Amino acid sequence: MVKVKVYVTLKEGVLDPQGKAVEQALLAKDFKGVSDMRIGKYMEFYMDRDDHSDRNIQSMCKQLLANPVIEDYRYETEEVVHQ
Amino acid sequence: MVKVKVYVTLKEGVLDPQGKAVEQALLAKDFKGVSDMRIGKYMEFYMDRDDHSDRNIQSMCKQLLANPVIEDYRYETEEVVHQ
Amino acid sequence: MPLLLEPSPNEIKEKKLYEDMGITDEEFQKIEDLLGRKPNYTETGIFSVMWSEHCSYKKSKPLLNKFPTKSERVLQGPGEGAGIIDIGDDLAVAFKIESHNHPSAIEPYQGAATGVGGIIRDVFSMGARPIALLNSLRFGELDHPRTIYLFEEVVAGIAGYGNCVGIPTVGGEVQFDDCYKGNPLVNAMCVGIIKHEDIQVGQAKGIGNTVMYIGSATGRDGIHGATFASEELTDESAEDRPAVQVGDPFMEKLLIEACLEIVKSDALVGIQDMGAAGLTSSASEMASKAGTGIEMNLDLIPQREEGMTPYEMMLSESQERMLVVVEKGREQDIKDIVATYDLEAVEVGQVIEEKRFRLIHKGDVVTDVPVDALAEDAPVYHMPSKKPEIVQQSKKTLSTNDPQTDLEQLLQQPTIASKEWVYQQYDHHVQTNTVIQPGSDAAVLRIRGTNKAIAMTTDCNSRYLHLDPKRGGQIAVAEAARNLIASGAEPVAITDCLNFGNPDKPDVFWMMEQATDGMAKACDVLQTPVISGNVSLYNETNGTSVYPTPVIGMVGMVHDLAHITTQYAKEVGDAVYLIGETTDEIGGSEVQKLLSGQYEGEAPQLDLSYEQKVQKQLLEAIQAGVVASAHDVSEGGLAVALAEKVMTTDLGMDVNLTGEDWIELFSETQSRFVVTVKLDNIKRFEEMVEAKRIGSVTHNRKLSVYFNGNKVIHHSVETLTDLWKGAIPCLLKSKV
Amino acid sequence: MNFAVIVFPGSNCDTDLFHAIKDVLGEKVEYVSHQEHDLEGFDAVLLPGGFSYGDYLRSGSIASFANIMPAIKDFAELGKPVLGICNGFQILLESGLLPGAMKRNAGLKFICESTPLTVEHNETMFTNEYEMDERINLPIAHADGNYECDDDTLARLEANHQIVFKYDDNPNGSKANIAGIVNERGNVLGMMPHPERAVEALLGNDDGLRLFQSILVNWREHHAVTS
Ligand SMILES: Nc1ncnc2c1ncn2[C@@H]1O[C@H](COP(=O)(O)OP(=O)(O)O)[C@@H](O)[C@H]1O
Ligand SMILES: [Mg+2]
Repeated sequence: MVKVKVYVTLKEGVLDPQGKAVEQALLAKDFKGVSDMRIGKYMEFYMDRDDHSDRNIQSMCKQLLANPVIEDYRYETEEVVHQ
Repeated sequence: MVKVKVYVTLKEGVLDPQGKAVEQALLAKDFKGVSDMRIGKYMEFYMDRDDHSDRNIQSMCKQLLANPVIEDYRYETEEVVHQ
Repeated sequence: MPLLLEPSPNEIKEKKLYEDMGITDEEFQKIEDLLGRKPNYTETGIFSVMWSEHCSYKKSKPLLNKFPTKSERVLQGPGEGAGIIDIGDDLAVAFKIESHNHPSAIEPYQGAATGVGGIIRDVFSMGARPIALLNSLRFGELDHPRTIYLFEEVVAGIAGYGNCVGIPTVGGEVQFDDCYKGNPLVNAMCVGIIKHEDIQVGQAKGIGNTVMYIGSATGRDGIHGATFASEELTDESAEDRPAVQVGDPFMEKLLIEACLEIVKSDALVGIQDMGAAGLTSSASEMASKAGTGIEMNLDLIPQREEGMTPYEMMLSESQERMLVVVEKGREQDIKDIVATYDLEAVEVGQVIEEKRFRLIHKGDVVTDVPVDALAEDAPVYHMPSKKPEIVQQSKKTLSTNDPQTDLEQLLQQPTIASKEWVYQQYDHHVQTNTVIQPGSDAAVLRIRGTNKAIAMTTDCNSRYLHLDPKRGGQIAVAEAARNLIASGAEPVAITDCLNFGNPDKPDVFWMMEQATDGMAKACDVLQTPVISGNVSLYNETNGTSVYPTPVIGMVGMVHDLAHITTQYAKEVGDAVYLIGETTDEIGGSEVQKLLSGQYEGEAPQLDLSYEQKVQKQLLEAIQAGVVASAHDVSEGGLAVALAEKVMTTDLGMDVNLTGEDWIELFSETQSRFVVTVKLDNIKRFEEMVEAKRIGSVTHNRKLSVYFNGNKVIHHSVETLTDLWKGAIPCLLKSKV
Repeated sequence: MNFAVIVFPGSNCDTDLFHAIKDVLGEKVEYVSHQEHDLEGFDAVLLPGGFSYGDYLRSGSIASFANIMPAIKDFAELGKPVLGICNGFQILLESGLLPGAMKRNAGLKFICESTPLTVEHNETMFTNEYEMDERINLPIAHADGNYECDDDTLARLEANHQIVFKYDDNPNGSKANIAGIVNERGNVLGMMPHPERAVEALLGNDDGLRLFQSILVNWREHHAVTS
């Protein structure tokens, strides 16, 4: 088994209303010095050893996991012995 | 500056409707062998060196960034020279 | 210092860099003449957006001038953020429709969402509280994954934005045709309510008054064209620079509340949203309308990103921003009001006497142009038009001997099928005014504090325009009116969104001429002036234009809540009537598409004076309380209209017809309605309305249609409902 | 009786609740800003639906931070009625006034429709005007209404009769069909369906009116007001 971790973030310059609102909430709650909050997605899943390849994961990311028009993605893989 | 990265995931045992839907969509698109997809959040932000402490970040996570009833969190910090 | 990297005025002229911004040689010459010098880079950008079709209507203006725009009720016609009609009781209704087609084709969720956001700002910038949203959508056939993706995301984007800001989405329409495959249409309409005394106009009056900026900070969103400039910016790869605007409905909600409070303050002089061409158009138009000038210091503009150039700031289409003009010395009043909504109002400039649009950036004057040059002096073109040579298609005579199956299939055509999948995702109850929710002919909202309501609908059957743009234009208006009439409302005014292809092509322009001719005529006869609208051109993929699609958004008055009527059959035993004669009109019909896969032949006839007569008769009968339910006959003909009257109810219907079954059932002859009438009211109904009694409402949950005693259609209502409701979800699930 | 409708940035059913109380129930009602700190003089507190802070991060999460929240907690501790509807329910969950959490609807989409419910418990201060096991219809309009809690919590909710409303055909995947719950003491109710949207026959449904009448009846019993 391979464990895949995908990180999806908004492209630089794309407005992140969510990040902005959370940052302001933190500042209002006296968590000082927080800035540039950006909120993205984090996905974890498993793949069978035979089915996984970088090409495969990249095309999953481009087609479904991230929206290439506004988002960037990166991923990591890790061999695991899964139950 | 300290860059903080927070990962929020649904607790084990809590059903993840979004993860399930994305997994099914992947399988339907003929991405074989995908399983146990879980979707969480990934947050990045900066903190002033003086304001940041583990206690501080943990309490941000507990109070706002994650909902302890259904979510777990972990975080990493990294010193950066920010613009 | 990116400024240094900008091309000089000489380079712009010599290398014809203006062409990349969509400015022609003649237009550039005209700009030089107006300025008496060559424009710099920022100025060229400003002219390019102000003189774009989107802002200047340079190619469509001559056509728009044909529309009637006045009536006793019209308080504000075209030209402002939204048109306004009087509804009595010192109240008025503001509304407008707008397209977001191209952004939605690229990024459907955000494109649709920001389209909704923009039209809402148009309405509340008039001082009106937005009370309803509608939309009109066109996609390719649901047999392609990209189309399915576009459809799902557009609907999600409309829902995501409208639901969050708390404005109910109460109606709309969706149609599917291959011509929209690469270029979907996403038109959004907003309706607001306002007291007469609160009506605002976007004017920058009063020399010395302060210009203030409220809302989201300006980023590099939506800056398009001008690729060469980006090439020279070396720090990052330019292609990665996002052009897509992302909406922030939460900010919009705060802006709505803050602005509706500001308009009650006498410190406010003028207010306008930053729509297309953002800061540029809002500021220059406010000055132009007031006969003043504006000077702004760009260093004061709230900025989301570092190192923005004047060009970028002035062309940014960041969302959720408003510009207001405030009486000198009263700035704090405005700041205090917006602060209660966690917003900031920032002073960015002032109204000046010289009629100039002047921008300062880091101490330099980066723009100094006559205000009128941007707005009033924009070019107007009379485009050549030519009737396309339509290869006269021989009208194949279609027929079938299985109307039973045809009806089943028609109900599953996505264009006819239930749109519940769509409107279930829209909050259509919030604000608790929705008396008739999506599903019937028009949405109806009560007006608090009165015994009245307003009804609204969006309509356009572009297949008829494809066959005959003029008649199709008339039908679009007439059909919208029918939907209001059937709901018990008197049609009052329209807003329109002209979605066409490339106007530089004479045949496209000819269609625009014809369609607007038809619309103007119908508006005249049906007494529904055009009070606002929008033009969206260049809707083409690979040189093929979408069908001409002038979407009509119509609003009507329900004078008494008791007049509100729905399409659904009401009680067992009620008599069923058909208003209007059916003739053989299969051209452009759904059944034609079903059986032959295309649209051909002649569009249905429309006699506007007959239309007006039947509409008047029916409305009077509804107002007299003798009509139990009413539904217009549209796509799919009488058979579909009958099914729609009983589906989702516990009732059935027995109908007896004569003539050729296939034509009677599926022809799309115009000016028809199906109504049901309580037996007690039959006599009065027949005195008031010319109609033929065709059957009665039954309890058996069956739709049965007989021709000369032969049962031609016999369906369980439940089966029909399941087919009709299941069609769209089923197509989406298949995902191809 | 005097009702408070709390207004958070992004609340959008605040005016609907206000209208339901003032014009239909005919009682006194005031808006109270999230920035306030006390609820002196009010007999019931209502947290409206909508999208406080855009529902960013998680529905209701940022609002549960608001200045007014400690006052709402104190108010609840006095045993006075607190009602959270839709986003109001989410805020009550996020702030710990009610147990559990909300997830995205099982179908992932926003759902707006009228949905059948069963009144599971009619001896609360919010439901005394309904029959036990009565079936009613109320509108729902939400994307995050999929109620989640662990099995112990569910067992406790059931044992203490804290589940007040259940969906008849669970539209969002909620655990145990839960549509609305009260706290142990029974004076804090959170529910996803919108009773305030169902108080007038003109709009097609008035099944929600009795919920507000219940609050009033209960209050009158305790205050022996003769009207
Ligand atoms: N995109 C949409 N958004 C909201 N409601 C819609 C949408 N499309 C269709 N509807 C609703 O579904 C019903 C049927 O639509 P339609 O078939 O276009 O009606 P008609 O033929 O009477 O104009 C109407 O109540 C309409 O408002
Ligand atoms: Mg209709």
